[in-house]
Amino acid sequence: MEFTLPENTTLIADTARRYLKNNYSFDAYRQQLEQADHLQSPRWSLMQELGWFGLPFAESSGGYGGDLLDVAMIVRELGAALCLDPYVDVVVAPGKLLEFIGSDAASTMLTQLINGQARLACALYDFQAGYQVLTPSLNFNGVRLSGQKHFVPDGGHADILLVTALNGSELVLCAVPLKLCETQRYRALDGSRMVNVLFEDVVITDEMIIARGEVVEEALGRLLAYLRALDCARMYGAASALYQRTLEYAKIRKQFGVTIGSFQVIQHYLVDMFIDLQQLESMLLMVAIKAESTDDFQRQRASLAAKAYYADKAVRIAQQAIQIHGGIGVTEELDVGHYFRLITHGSLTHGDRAHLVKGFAELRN
Amino acid sequence: MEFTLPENTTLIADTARRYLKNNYSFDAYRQQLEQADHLQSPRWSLMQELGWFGLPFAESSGGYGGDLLDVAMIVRELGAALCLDPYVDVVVAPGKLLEFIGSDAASTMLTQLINGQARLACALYDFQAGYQVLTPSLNFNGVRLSGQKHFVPDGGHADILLVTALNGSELVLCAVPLKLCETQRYRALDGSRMVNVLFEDVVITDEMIIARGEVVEEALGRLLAYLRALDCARMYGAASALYQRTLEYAKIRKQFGVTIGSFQVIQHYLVDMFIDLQQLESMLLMVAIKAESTDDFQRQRASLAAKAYYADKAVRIAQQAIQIHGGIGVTEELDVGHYFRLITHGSLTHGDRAHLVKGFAELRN
Amino acid sequence: MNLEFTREELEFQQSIRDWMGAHVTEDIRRCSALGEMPAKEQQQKWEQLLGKQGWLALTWPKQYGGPGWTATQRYIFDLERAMVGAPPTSPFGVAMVGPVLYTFGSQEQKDRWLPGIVSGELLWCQGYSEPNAGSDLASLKTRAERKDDHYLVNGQKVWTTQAHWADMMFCLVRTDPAVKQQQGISFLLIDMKTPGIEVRPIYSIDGHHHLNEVYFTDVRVPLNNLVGQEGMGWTIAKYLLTHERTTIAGVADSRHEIARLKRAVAESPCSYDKSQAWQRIAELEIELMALEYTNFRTVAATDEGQPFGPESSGLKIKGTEFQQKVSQAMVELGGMMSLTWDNQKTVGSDIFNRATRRYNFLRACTIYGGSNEIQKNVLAKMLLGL
Amino acid sequence: MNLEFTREELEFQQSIRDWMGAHVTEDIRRCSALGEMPAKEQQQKWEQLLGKQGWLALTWPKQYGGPGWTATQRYIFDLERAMVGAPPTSPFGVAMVGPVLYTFGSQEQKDRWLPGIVSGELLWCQGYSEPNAGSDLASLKTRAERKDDHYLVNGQKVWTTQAHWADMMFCLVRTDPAVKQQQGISFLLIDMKTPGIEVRPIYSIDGHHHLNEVYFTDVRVPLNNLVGQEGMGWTIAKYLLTHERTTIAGVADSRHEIARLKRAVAESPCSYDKSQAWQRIAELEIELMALEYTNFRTVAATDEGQPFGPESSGLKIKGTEFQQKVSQAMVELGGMMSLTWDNQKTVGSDIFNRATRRYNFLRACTIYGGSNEIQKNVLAKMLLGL
Repeated sequence: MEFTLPENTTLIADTARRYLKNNYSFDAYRQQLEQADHLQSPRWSLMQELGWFGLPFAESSGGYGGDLLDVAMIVRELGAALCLDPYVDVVVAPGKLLEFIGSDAASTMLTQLINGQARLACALYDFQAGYQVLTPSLNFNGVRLSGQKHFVPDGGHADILLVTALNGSELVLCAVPLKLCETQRYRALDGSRMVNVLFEDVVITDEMIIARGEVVEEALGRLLAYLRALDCARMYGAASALYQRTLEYAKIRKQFGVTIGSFQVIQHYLVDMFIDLQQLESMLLMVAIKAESTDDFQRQRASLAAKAYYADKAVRIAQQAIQIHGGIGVTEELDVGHYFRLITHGSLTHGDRAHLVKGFAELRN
Repeated sequence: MEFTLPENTTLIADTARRYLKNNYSFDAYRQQLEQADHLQSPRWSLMQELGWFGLPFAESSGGYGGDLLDVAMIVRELGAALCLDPYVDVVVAPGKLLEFIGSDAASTMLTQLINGQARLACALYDFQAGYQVLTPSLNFNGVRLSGQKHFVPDGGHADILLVTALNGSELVLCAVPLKLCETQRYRALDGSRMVNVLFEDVVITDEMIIARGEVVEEALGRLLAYLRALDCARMYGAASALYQRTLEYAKIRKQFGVTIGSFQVIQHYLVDMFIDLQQLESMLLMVAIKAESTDDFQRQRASLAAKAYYADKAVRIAQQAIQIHGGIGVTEELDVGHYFRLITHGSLTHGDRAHLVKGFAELRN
Repeated sequence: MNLEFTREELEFQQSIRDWMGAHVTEDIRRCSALGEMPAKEQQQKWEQLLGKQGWLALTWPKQYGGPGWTATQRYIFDLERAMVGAPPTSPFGVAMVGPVLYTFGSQEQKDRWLPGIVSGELLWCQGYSEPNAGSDLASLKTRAERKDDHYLVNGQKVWTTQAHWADMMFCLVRTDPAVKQQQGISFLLIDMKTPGIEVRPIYSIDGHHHLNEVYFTDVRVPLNNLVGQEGMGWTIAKYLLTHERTTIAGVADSRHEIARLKRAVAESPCSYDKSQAWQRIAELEIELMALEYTNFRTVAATDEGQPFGPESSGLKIKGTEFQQKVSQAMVELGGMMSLTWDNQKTVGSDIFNRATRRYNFLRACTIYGGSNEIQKNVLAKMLLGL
Repeated sequence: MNLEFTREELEFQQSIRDWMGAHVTEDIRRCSALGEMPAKEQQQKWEQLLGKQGWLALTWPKQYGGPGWTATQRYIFDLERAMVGAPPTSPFGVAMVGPVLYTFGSQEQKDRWLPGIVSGELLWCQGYSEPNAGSDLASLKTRAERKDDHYLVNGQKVWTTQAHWADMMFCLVRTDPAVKQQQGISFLLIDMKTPGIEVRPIYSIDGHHHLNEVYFTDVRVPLNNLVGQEGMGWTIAKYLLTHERTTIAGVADSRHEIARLKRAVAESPCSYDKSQAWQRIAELEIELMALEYTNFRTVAATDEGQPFGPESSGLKIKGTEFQQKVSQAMVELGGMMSLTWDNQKTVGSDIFNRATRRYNFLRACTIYGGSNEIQKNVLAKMLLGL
């Protein structure tokens, strides 16, 4: 076994860190919080120039053949920098879905995405179906769709939504121009933008249909594992930043004439955070490899376990970071509270803890 | 509201404490651990002389009309003294079951129990049915019983067992002479004696049948609530003794030239124990009143909640008591480990935590 | 032993419930239903309504305007207040500076300030914490220098809740920098309209503005705004900590939150694993029972003239941790419905849509008023006799 | 990055598995199946079997009798050992005194003691703790006075695991009471048959006798049983703490226990709420994964010549807490089946009947070898740089 990152992965991670250091900051984040359209920023084209748009995809699809591990290291840095640029939601998620589908229509669309010509987002959830992506509430009525999709991450930035809907008992994936739908936009807990989408008698033409049936179900299974791994990567970046900041703070903040880091209870809190962070790192490395395994059981097991673990321990680290910071930790001016929200958010996407543990328990081997 | 114990209850508790101080000790306990028959001890008749045999029962049954609260205070003291005399199992449990049944046959037997003429124990469980007392695995075949009862607490001291069995779908309670059955005796986790009982074609005569059907179900429901409250009382006595001992130990045990109680982490551990013990006391007072409420919902809610809470917090106190004591805490010579076992035992009788929480959740109001 | 309210208490409860039903209008209860903090106008409207009824200064002696209720009656009132969804009243006037004034203040001070507190017209804030004096209050640096007929105040306070609403601040200041930490501290009342005071907002992660920084530059405060003697500040502050704490655990509000959580689960779609949710709620309800009965015990003891000592700190620790736990359950049981920043209605249960605001807000409840770690230090001292 | 064993490692694993299958007889595996501690005879039989194979002193350099394995191979060996239900080997000779001897000992000492350790014939115990020196080892008082050709040892050791089995004890003694605590301590080897040694059993709450008190009254120990120089004892003890700790978390045994727990649940009656049980087990398995991959990382780092520092203490803390958690789950999921004192078969699953023994035994695992609180103190120092 070997846990050292491959050289090119280290290079990718270092580049991402340097790029974010030069082009992003807590101030930039706070400005971005107030903006509705992130894709206007020069960073968006910079990301494309850095090759991030093509990185996650096979060379045969026109990508650079990066592994999940490579993408995860970028996403970890995005999390560590609190960066709101919707790389995962507008590039990785829809792109991987298309790649997993692998049909001609999907490949054409993927090429457009990699070139920056198409802006896509995935509309997989609705509140009735909850985390059960295989049984969406949206149903075909003949060739029309009427109903809703919810919680579409950064969906407002897309021109086209990849939408799941049931036709009878068959799951269908279609590409629907956003302008055919009504949308409700809102700011999500991590500061990103979300939309709920209303379909009123939207006619789905044959060209809009990307795939049907089992191939969609399988692709969704692979996509979820992939995205859960990226959720972990993002939370790891944030948790690791929180740990560093809290450790530094404990070394300089004085109370009762001494640094708070000299109190045994605070020391043990920090040690617990350190140990948990070690374990979170192990789980991240594990899931970044296994969540793209071709073995269905391995993939599911890894992604359910890692995210369930994060929903417990990363959340705990975020809570302790605030507790040790005291009053300053709950203010908008400090990044600590923002990381806290990012982690809360990350713990609820693609399955909450109870849902994931239950899924894991049902995966009997 | 008033949380002061009534004067006579305080008197009963004080008497019990004094009695145990004069007649029992950790040495006596360790001797008793090795003995098989506790009822030979002079303490057994002393208990009867103190009026404890009659205390739990209505005056109309020949008892002294004590409340559950009175009995709970005795049992708390028994727990605090680690006393193994099977007062609950051989007097309170079978007596209350008979009283809750209330038929003539039951009353006659109860009078004998109070007078010390009959020695009874309850055989309600078997491992197939688990905690589901209303559906025992023991079945009538005509007038005969063949099968097993398990985990009969202090059953070896009884002449007669109160046995539940199903006749078709009807629950039957019968009084079976122990000598008609084969038994496997063993020492239980708290040091008490348990038996598993084997029935081989035991003929149940009409006189042996105490009651049938709903009246048995109802009586069992009331009994379980009553006994769960006493489980809490016993665990409270033990947890409170553990807290006291641990606090004292932290004040005298020195490491690194100072008492371990001067370490902030140990201080916080002790504070957590103290706070939990406060809450356990509140739950004990609550359940000691409500578990004999005539309101079925109140009774169940209180007894499920209190015991589930104890199975969590009393167990935690016991674990921390050992951790703070260090090596000495895991030796047989010190009482700490014995209290620890008592509490583990108490957390598993009449429902474990998961079972009780589930029961509580299903009690929708 | 008696775990039930008496007949008189039940009648009292009914009368309070009736009054709440008639007087707590939609705009008052709206905030708690939405997980919002009330605006100043709503908060004041509610407090003045209570003040008019004589129900604001609940713990005060009758002579100063208290209703003459027992601790049990006050507890019942708080329960009914929470169950109807009305906000808690602000503690600064009624629970803090008021008792200080009628205990340590001069007759003139009592006459001048108490009536405004009783009626809910005069709003107060608390000037304790400073940037380098959080848990370690005794190291505070804000200076009040005696000059002729006034004190000249210079320095900075922080985490000052509702400073931007308040008419007055009660404040710990250092009047003598020469003596040891605790000894040079005095208790001063400052009119927030005095020139030289600047209030700057602090926005917190629940998206609200309730905290502030307050800067003092050559602020002139009349000498007779000093409570007690110079140097008595620390004694007064400690007195306040021992003052009645029977509602400190927020049990009534936790009960209200659990009721809302149950409603949210009940109205949620069935894709949702409800049996898991009900079990998690059952665990919360069981823990709430332990808190409630411990709280009952402090109330009953107070009515018997034997107020709890360390037990009430324990209640504060458990109660605040429990509030956090309930709010976390609400966020997690809400799943994707909880993913909102702005506390706005998105889809599904309203209660879940707005769950993170309270969750974020409550991160502070184990920090303010002496962090739980500090509370444990103090309790340890009392238990271990160190 | 590569999370799989290489082909060579898989072949190695298969060869170990085959060997275990052929050599681990029922009497060796019986104890772990019953939750018992092995008797001396079983333990020695097992260790001598390994010794004969050259598989006992796994971490040692080849020149002293190690098998020359990588850390990964040692990890694989431990996994297979645990999965087949064979007991862990005693650490005192192989993991503790052996490395001390080949690092600090004289040629004569190496020649005299190492072969018996490698073969599993010579049993050792560790004389560190004393009644008033538990976590605070440096305050130990057992005195070794130099008299002509020997040391005269007087004092008492406690919590001495397997002292009643051991041929030899390695021991920290005070040779110079005049200098500061750590400095006057020396590392001495004592033959347990020397007159003046009395071993008294301590029975622990799992019902076993594995701990002892050891009393020394004028015990004569030859001067050449001193390892290194006088006063080097503390240095040697610290060296031991940094020695390989890749199996310290007991991960292989936890995995084995979870497998047993799953078996017990599977064979339990259906009155039992299995879906709750499987979810609890799922939570344990998820936590085990995090531990295992962290353990893999320490193993891989060791093989790359970069052994983990503080991370391995973290692993010890997590690993021991996890062992306790698994054993508690086993007791609780067993319900009434777990209510046995004597580890005897009563009814239902054997595994549940015997669950409390391990639960009780494992209370000590967060205490011995430096309590987890002490481990955290040490880690905090390294993290905070204090």
